[in-house]
Amino acid sequence: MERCPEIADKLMPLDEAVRRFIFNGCQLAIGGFTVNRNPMAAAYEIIRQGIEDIHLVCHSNGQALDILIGAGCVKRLEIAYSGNGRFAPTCVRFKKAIEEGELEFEDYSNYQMALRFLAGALGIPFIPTKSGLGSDLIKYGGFSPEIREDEKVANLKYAVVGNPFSSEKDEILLLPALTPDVTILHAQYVGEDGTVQINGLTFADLEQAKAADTVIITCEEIVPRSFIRLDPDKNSLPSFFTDAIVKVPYGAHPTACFKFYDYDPAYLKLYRKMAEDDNLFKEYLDEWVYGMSSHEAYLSKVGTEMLLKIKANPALGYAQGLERK
Amino acid sequence: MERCPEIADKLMPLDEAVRRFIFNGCQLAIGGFTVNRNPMAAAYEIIRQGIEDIHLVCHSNGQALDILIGAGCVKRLEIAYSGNGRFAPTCVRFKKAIEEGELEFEDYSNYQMALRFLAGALGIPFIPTKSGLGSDLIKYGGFSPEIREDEKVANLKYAVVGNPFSSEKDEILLLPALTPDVTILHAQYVGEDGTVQINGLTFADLEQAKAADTVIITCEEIVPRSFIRLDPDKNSLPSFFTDAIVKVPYGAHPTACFKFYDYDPAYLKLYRKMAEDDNLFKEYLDEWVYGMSSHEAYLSKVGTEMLLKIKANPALGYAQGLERK
Amino acid sequence: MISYSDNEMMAIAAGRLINDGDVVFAGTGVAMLAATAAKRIYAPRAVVFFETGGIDPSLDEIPMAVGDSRVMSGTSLNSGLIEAFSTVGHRKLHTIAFLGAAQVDRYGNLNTTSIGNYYKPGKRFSGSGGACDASALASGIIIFMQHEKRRFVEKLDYLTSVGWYKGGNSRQELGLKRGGAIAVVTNLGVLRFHKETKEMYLREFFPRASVDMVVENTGFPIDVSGAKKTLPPLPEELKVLREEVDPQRLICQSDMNAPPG
Amino acid sequence: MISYSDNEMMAIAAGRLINDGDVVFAGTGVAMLAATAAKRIYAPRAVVFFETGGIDPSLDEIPMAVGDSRVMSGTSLNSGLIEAFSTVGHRKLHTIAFLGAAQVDRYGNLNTTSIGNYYKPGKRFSGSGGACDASALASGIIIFMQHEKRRFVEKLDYLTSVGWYKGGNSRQELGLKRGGAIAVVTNLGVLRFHKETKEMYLREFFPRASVDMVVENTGFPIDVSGAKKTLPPLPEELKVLREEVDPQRLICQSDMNAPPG
Repeated sequence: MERCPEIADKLMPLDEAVRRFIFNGCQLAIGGFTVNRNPMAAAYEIIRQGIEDIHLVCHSNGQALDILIGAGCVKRLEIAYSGNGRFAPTCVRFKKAIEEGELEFEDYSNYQMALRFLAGALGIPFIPTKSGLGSDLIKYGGFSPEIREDEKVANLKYAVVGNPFSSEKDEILLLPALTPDVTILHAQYVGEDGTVQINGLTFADLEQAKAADTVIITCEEIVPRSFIRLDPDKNSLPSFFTDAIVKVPYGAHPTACFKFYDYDPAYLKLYRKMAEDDNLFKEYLDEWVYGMSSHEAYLSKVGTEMLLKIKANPALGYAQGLERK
Repeated sequence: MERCPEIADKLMPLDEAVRRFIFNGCQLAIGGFTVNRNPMAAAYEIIRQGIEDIHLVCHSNGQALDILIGAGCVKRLEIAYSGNGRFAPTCVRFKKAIEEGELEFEDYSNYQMALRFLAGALGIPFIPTKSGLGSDLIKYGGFSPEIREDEKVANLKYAVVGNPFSSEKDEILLLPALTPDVTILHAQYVGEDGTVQINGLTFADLEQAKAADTVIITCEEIVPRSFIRLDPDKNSLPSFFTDAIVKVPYGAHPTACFKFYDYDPAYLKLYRKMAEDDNLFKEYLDEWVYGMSSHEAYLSKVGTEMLLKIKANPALGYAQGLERK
Repeated sequence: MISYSDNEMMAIAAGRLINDGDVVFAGTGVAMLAATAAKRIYAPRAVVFFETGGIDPSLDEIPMAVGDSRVMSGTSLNSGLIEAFSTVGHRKLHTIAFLGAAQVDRYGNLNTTSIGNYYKPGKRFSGSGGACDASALASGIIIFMQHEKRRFVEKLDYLTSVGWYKGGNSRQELGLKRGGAIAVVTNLGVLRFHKETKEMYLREFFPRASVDMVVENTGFPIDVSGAKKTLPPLPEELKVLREEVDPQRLICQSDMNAPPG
Repeated sequence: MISYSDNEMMAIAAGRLINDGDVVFAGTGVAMLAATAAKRIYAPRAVVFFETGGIDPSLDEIPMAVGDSRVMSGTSLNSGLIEAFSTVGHRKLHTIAFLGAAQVDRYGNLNTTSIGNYYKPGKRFSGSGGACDASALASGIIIFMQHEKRRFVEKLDYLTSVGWYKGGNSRQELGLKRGGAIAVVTNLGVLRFHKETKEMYLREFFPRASVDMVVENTGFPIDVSGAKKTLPPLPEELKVLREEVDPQRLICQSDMNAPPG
């Protein structure tokens, strides 16, 4: 780490980043989407450190969302979608937690959540949209009036207002901005100058990062300044938005990281099976999360054979011909 | 052009693109910023075709803005900034037109205009900001009530409203969206599949394009599908937003086109000098615009020597050591 | 006679509804088969894109989720959610969204949220995701369903996504200026909506199904008076589906996979 | 004694106001000299960026406009206006904007729009550009001016950009929760603002200027009671300015260039 004087105070091990920046009751946003680029290593570390009462604000964060809920770290949830594609049409621990009344939750849509992060990133208090008019997303607020007094919860789920720029009747929804305490993203590259580069789709990662007070980036590689500055049109975030940079190869496993590795279908199936049963899920957590001293130990347990199977063809970005049934 | 079946109906010569899509009285947005990537060849063609009564919506479009105003094509203007850096702290023909009362105009700021294009791109009727509170940008509307009845002009310049998500007094400006009839951008590359790639800063080009009914792209090169799809993270616009694609090398001259050529300081100085005097400006237009049958003829007149001087070093993106005093 | 799966019939029937030049917003599973098949067979100038931001990927392998890296590969452009949803709603594009649901009502409104009391539901699903947005903003939606009485209901337990709302002009009166439900494609047939009332009716039943099966499996009275039998999958349609769209047979060979619930 | 130009003195005086870690929003001309000099001399961890979207360019040659290709070269990131202005206003960053103006009043409010009647002005300038935005959203602004009576006025002809508005808490009461004018740097000295009243006062006069020159050239009464003479440019400051920041001497060698008006 001494090679990077520009980011010396931001480079740190994962356990330190979680210890310094994630706190009980924090409002947390995580990057990625369903089976892609979830900051899984960070999620595992949050569970290991026993962080509680998290207020999670999500669009479609599949795997990380589900395991954080399953491990009991989450108290409150604003969510658009909890599914993992074919591996779990509805995330299993999420589903159980809702059905058993264990979560404070409120439903939005993906665009609504993305727009709320955008509003936070732009520093504006709300943003309008037509999406949601007539739906039960508006009709049913999930949070109680007491919860709405929390400073990180908007006092209204939505406001419906007339468009002052229209001479005809034109109603529109206003969505309150989101400004998470912390956002965690998993990126492919961080430069020695602190520049973050995400390859492939960015989902709502950049809006989530810019909306947050604190940003933790886990990444596959720390790369030289000369590499990250070769084509700045491809870069995603300048250094001044990030507070912690952590090198964690395979840090998104079992979700995919475009150009580096694919999702791990066997692991996701195992997870789903164990998540279906409370006792099995405890075993799963003991075996795969609490029992692991580090992400390196976890990867050893995943095993070289699987890591090679899911290794992405860099020209395609995924593992061609991977057994996915 | 037969090599590009995917975009066969969009590829056309510049005069045809202007004839088909630019009309008297249209609301027009142009890409670029002050001395960079202004769609100058398109502006010259608009002047040659004698298009009138344009309603120009601009953030900081220096050179194209000034020549369109100078040639009498513009009737109405929404503007944040009219300057050309060191070459014209205030654009000369713009300045004269305002001082002589020849334009209907209204002032905004750069962020406000960019946000208005963003709102148009998002398909929302307005967007909030704090920028402008207390300023005369709010106090003085430029347009008369009659002009405000035009369907392309918002009925209000701004609305100041209370933030419904705040329990304290919190006033905020709402800015009306812009949805131009036509946006013209000059890009470095268009792929044979219609994908547009802009290199370097994108200013508000992408928001301007997505906000518009019709989009004309002039570009330096039409490139093979294999080239434009090599790294889709760098691309700027998919094909379905564009209506006309025109190959015009040096189509931004005398403004710069990152990685291709720099601005032309001699030309900009000549322009400024001639623009200062009404008669000289007429001569300028006759010589450099009306007198040119095409952009190729114009470039011949600029001359090989200057085109070589301003040729960008591709590693830097500009012409190193260019005489700019 | 060629054998084919329900998913294949559904993908083909839905694909036939796509017109050249449409911009198609695809989900996963059968929706993705249908979108891709449509482009390769019926509408070569259609563009397929995903809510995650991937536009026109090469789709050499079929993605298992809209967040799959396969939707980022060989694209025209990789962007994000904001760009994707503003594209769905873009006034100059004719955008068609393929969606699945746990429940649909006679006006094509959808539930992908929960069954029972919203606050403590008997069954919880994944939630809106992009469904509410696509339903509100696209030029039209095409819905994939398992044809079962508990899914075709008089009243949704939760209205996640607005189709024709309460019928007639009620969708427009909400402020949704375009869009609405074009069709529901099920394992039994294709249902459309009456022009004026916006009520669902049976337009086609699949060769292996019948009008009676549709009536029995629909939880509200349904007009079947004009229903016709669907043309079975053609050999060339199946060939494209199996050899180009889903060569690994991940979706083709099974029945409809992964409907919420 | 080393000779130096007004622009050099101004750039150095302004650069000395930048703290390490500041995120500096630079304009053109002297503002760009000051921002770049600050980073190379006083605040190596400061980041210079431009309203056009270029962040931390290498600036091997000095840009002539914020739209110059030189602000896109060797950057950390090339983005656009939306990203740049949302960065200016970002609550977690300490952002300082360098701005020029045609007129300033005692509260650091700026006019870059016009002189005379707004609708048919005696003199029209370029307009706000990003000045209104940076003044509203940044943690603070530093203003460059030619020190002339017609520019330091009792009342602006047009208030383009809000500094301390009407003084006291009036800026906060507008809803602008941070920011305000930090200093005005002129060819005569450095002016700051009183903590409570937010009225302008003379803090430093340059070695070639005097308190009297400031009073004579200011169009409103100004407190000069605590003014001290500025430390002249140090050899190492001039060396960096001339050899690293502006090796072509495009701005260093002249007096202040391109003030609006």
